[in-house]
Amino acid sequence: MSSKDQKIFVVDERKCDGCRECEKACSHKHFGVCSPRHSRIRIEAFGDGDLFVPVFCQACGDPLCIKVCPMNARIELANGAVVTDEDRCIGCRTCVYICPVGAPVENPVSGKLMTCDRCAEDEELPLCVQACSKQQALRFVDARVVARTTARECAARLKAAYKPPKVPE
Amino acid sequence: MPKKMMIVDPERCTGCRLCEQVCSVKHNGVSNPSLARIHVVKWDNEGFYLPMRCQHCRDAPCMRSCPVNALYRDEELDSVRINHDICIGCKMCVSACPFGAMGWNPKQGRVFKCDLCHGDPQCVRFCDMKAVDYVETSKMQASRMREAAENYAELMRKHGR
Amino acid sequence: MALNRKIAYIDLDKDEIKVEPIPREWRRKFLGGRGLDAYLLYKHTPRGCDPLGPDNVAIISAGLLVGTLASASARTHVMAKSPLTNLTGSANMGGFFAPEMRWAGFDHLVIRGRAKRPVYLYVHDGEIEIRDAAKLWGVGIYDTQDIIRKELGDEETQILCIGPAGENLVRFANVMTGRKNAAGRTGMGAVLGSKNLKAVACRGTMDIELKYPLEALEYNKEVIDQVISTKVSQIMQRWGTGFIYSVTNTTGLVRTRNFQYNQLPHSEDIECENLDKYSIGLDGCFGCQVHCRHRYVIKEGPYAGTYAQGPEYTSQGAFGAEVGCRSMNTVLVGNHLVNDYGLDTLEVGSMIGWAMELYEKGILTDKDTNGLKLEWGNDEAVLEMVRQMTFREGLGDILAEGPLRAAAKIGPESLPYLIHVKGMSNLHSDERPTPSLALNIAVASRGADHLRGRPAIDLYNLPMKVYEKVYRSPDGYEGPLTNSYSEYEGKPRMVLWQEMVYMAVDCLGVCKYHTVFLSPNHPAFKEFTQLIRLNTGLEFSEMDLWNIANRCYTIERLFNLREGMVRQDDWLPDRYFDEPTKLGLPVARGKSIDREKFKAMLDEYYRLHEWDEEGIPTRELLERLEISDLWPAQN
Amino acid sequence: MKIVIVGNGIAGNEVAFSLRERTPEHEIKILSAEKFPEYDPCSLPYYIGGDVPREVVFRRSLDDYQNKNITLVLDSPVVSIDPHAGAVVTAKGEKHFYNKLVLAHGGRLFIPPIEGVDRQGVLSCKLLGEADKLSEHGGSTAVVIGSGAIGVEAAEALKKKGYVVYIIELLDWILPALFDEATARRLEAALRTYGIQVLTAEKVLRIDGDTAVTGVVTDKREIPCDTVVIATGVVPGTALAQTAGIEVERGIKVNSRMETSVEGIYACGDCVETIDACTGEDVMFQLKHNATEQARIVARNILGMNATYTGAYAFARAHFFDTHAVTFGKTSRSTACLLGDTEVIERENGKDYLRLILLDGKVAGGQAIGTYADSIGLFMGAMWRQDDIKTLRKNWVNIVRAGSPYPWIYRKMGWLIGLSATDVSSDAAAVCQSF
Repeated sequence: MSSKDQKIFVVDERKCDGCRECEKACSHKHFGVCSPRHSRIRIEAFGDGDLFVPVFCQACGDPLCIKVCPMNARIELANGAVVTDEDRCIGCRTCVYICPVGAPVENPVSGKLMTCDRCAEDEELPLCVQACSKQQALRFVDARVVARTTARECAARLKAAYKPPKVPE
Repeated sequence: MPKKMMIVDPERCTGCRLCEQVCSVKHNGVSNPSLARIHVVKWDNEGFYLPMRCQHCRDAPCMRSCPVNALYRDEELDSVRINHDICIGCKMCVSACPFGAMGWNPKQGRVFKCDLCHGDPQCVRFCDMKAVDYVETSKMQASRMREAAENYAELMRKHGR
Repeated sequence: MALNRKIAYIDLDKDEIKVEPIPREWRRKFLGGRGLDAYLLYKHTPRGCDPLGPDNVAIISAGLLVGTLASASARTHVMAKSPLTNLTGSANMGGFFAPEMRWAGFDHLVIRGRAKRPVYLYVHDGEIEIRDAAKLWGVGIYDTQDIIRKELGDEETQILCIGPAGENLVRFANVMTGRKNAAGRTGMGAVLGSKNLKAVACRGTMDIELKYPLEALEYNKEVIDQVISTKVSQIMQRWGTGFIYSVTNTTGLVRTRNFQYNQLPHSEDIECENLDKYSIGLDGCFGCQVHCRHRYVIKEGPYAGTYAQGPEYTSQGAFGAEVGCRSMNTVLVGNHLVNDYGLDTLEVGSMIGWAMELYEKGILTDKDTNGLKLEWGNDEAVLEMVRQMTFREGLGDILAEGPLRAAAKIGPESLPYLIHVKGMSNLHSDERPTPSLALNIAVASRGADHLRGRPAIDLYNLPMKVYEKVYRSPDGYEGPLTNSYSEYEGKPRMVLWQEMVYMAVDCLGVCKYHTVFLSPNHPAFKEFTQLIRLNTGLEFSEMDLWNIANRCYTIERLFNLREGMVRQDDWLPDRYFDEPTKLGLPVARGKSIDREKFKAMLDEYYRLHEWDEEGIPTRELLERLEISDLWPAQN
Repeated sequence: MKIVIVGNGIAGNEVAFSLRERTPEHEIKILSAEKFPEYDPCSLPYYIGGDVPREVVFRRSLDDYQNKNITLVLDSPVVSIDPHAGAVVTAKGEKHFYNKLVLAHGGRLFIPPIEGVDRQGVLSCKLLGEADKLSEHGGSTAVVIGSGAIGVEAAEALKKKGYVVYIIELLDWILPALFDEATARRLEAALRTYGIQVLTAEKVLRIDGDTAVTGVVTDKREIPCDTVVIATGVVPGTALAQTAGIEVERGIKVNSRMETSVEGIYACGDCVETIDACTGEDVMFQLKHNATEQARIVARNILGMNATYTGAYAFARAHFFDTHAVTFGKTSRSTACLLGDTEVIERENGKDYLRLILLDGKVAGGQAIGTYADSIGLFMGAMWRQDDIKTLRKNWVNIVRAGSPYPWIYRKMGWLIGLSATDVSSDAAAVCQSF
């Protein structure tokens, strides 16, 4: 198992500014065009730009889409990604409906569904994550350190509360 | 059963991370702090150590974000727990938890979190400094007040009022 | 399994890294940690190699139980041929490096050669990278760690590194991790410095599988309870090791003004109780409930506001009694400086104390010191000398060469004032009233040293049955034992027993405060067998452990013999025999070591070890220990 | 241990392969009534319609069984069980002994008692053998009797093959078990736009023809046709269980560990009656995901891991041409008889339609067509979590404020049920401009 297999996506909505660079990167990598319709990750925008959420396949450990797909087209890759086998998919969208976030996206070329493949073999980091390197809203981190990293961020915020300025004697 | 809660006191923490180790051994049978449900966040260049663990929030973001309700409140211990039979491993809770209390175990393909060791938290048991403690909720406030009062009294004595 | 950790052979000349599993046979014979290091050192260094040359190997290791549920299983051991003594170089330290190295998949890193430019190693989850460290060169150990963590983007990375002292090949430079954890003795930092190796960074998330995890958890609790139920642990939990200073200074067991006195009167300021003013809490190594040191902030002077850890008992001696200073601030600043520079605090204190006595006697003059008044109690001069030694300026450049080499440069008239064994300075304790401790420092395999076999509990004058229980196990020793520390009889056995138990804990990677060191009620062989069984599944009897410890200790002895050590090196400076103590309680006053009795003690010690009268292990012993192939040395 | 599994469907295979995933031990044997390795009945309409080639319906090949050391006995329907001897008997008279038996033989097609159902050209598409026949059948006009999911899918498939297609539904609207009238009417309209004749509230009286079908007679009209597809639902197979004295109601009764009333005999899949995961009522949802889940529970319990089944859930989609619809949980009709305040939230936007059924403020079920369907997962989550929509409305100000601790899914749900339409800018055109 390479270290990439142990990685998971972590989203911090607070950091997303809706720049959609991730969508561009994704569509460009897989279709050679920059178009949100061709992207497997999409940004949901709420309010007057006060909340942007990157929505994409969570690659569940026990994916519901695999269980409900009538064509058995949803498959788990060795790197943990859950993707659609286009030879089997008939575009019935069952995977979209069962998905807690409605992640699968229709492939505008074939009409079949598609989800994040983590830029499978050829990229060091998924391109959307690379595109988000400035905002860091989207990170692709080792699963083993994710909790610790979040804990550290939170602890940094709490530190001030716990550590009152020193009272001079 | 009296309701108890976990508290941390960074002033007492010596940063030894024994809590992390015993946690991973208790739950996973291996020594590996990255599988621990408690993390001592350390600032080595300030000497400030803050153990971070699940707060068992009343209105828990992890529970709110779980699409299959695999996270539930155990009323007996007043804790937030996972039902692994239901969990689909979508990791939404990992992103949702602001405290970093949700971990992901890639080997098992499931999330993990503090379960208070069914009422006998091992981190508390092994922490002789009681930097993490599991105390009765009703006594908690009183003891913190007493501490504050003592500090205040100390200051008064020192500065001769 | 806890046993599946690897050994990596790293050749900095060729940028080659070879990773191999550790044969089960080695575990049976050497366990791991210091024991296996000793074997590797013996095998991988050519006889007579230059300690600061590429042929010397630096071995960084974690013991067998590191990272497992053995309380305080946190020790990193560093081994190489010592540039200070040209004999066994060995030092270990606590902190968090060793467990992290095991979570990253490695037990031993065997490093040889010399990198062409400054490098550091990044060890993570089974992989090792050699990375550029040009920008780290010349940086103190605090900042080195911060910079590496930032560069790797992981705050949890544990880093072992050398400071400017190691880079400048100060022969008593440390290898450090964290704020104050120092593999402090025998100049291991200089060895890394000579290899252009600034640091080793570790980050691991691999499981250490335990054989019987839940039983181990319960047993660990028992052991912790056993350890912290003793008075001495409770005192250390509150005051740190500093409490020893108050006790020994009151008795008159503290080497003061180099070796002129054995007590520093009116030194209340540097007693541990005073630390409360500076302390912001205590600090523990991985998994340890004894947390024997303070986190403190310096309050006055140019270093005000600096955060550091410690000071240990040794720093109180080094920046207190030995140099005649009575200021806690000096102790704190000195402690901070030696840590940041990566210097051995003991050696620093001894060297400055020695220089001060030479200055007092007129052997060193203002010309030698560039006008620095090396007078007793001159705080500024002490701190200035620390800096000079690190950066090898003026007199510091000479002192940085260590006792014997410095004496050679200053002149033979300085030799009588040198307190050293085998070229390494002694701790600031005064052993004249205590023959057992004196024997320990005379025979310790890495020079004058208290952590090789000091029977510290001998000082307690406990009931005989306590000593009998401890010192007659596990091999059923039937010779004499005495419970008065001023006696000579039975002491060789105590030293030998302590050597074995310290070797065992060093092989396991457990802290000495968790074995019979400061308390007779701490865990020893019996508890170790359980800890090993529950954590790793390896079954050893107490006698097995004893034999392993004996085997490993014998290898260290063989290494020393191979590198030219002779019986005369197991001896004390003349002042121990010729100058009776002047101060202290009646039990400590007017004492000196009796030459004849000491010689008899040494003979007895050799006999107990099954060494011949020249201190060479007998053929029978080597064969019984299955290491007869190592001697006589071939390479 | 000898484990015998009756039935080579989704459930039976899932039991066998999950067992094998966990242990290399134990003898595992699957007794199949059919002649094929595992295939997916859900995919048959798409094979018939020519969307996919035939090989795609198979989930496994015979080699897979061999590689995993699972014995597959084909063409051996089991006729009886002798729990005392620990053996099952096949139609050929062979005895297979077991230590643990799993009944996963599913259900059989319900054949309505209509005159002429045995005519040539009366077909179905539940089994692969039948589907093969239907696929090869060269007709031109087809009547699909029954408008469940299979019926609608079969109609679509036949339409694609060029048939003139009629769907006849006895009840008032199509997909009656899954959808409420409001939704179903929209789907009916959509079906009609594709040229499928939908006849509801109509009863088939008989099927005409000497040997081959020539027409269908209903209570309202006569339809000349050469093909009839029976899609009137599936009834659980309970007869086999009764030979062992296993307690049976509508389906085989099982406890929470998926064990039947006879020790050592488990059951899962379409043949069992279980509880609804949300309401705890006894239900029969003959759906693939439930079969999979139940089968895994069986496998774990056989290995003594003591797993409990939390219940089945209703989730189904209806999809034909480019119309997509989905339903979950309860329909208005099934909540009508329950105590509590019911509320229906309806949203409509062109062809898109959303219908949520609330019971005491909590989501009990929902249906959607078109783009609303894509977000239905959020409401299913709300149903599982028992989120109170009343609270959502009350807290809406907090939920939409910047820096709200509520996960974004609440905002989206609020928007979807019309709390503040301006809050989400999903206008794709606006999005494209940003590039």
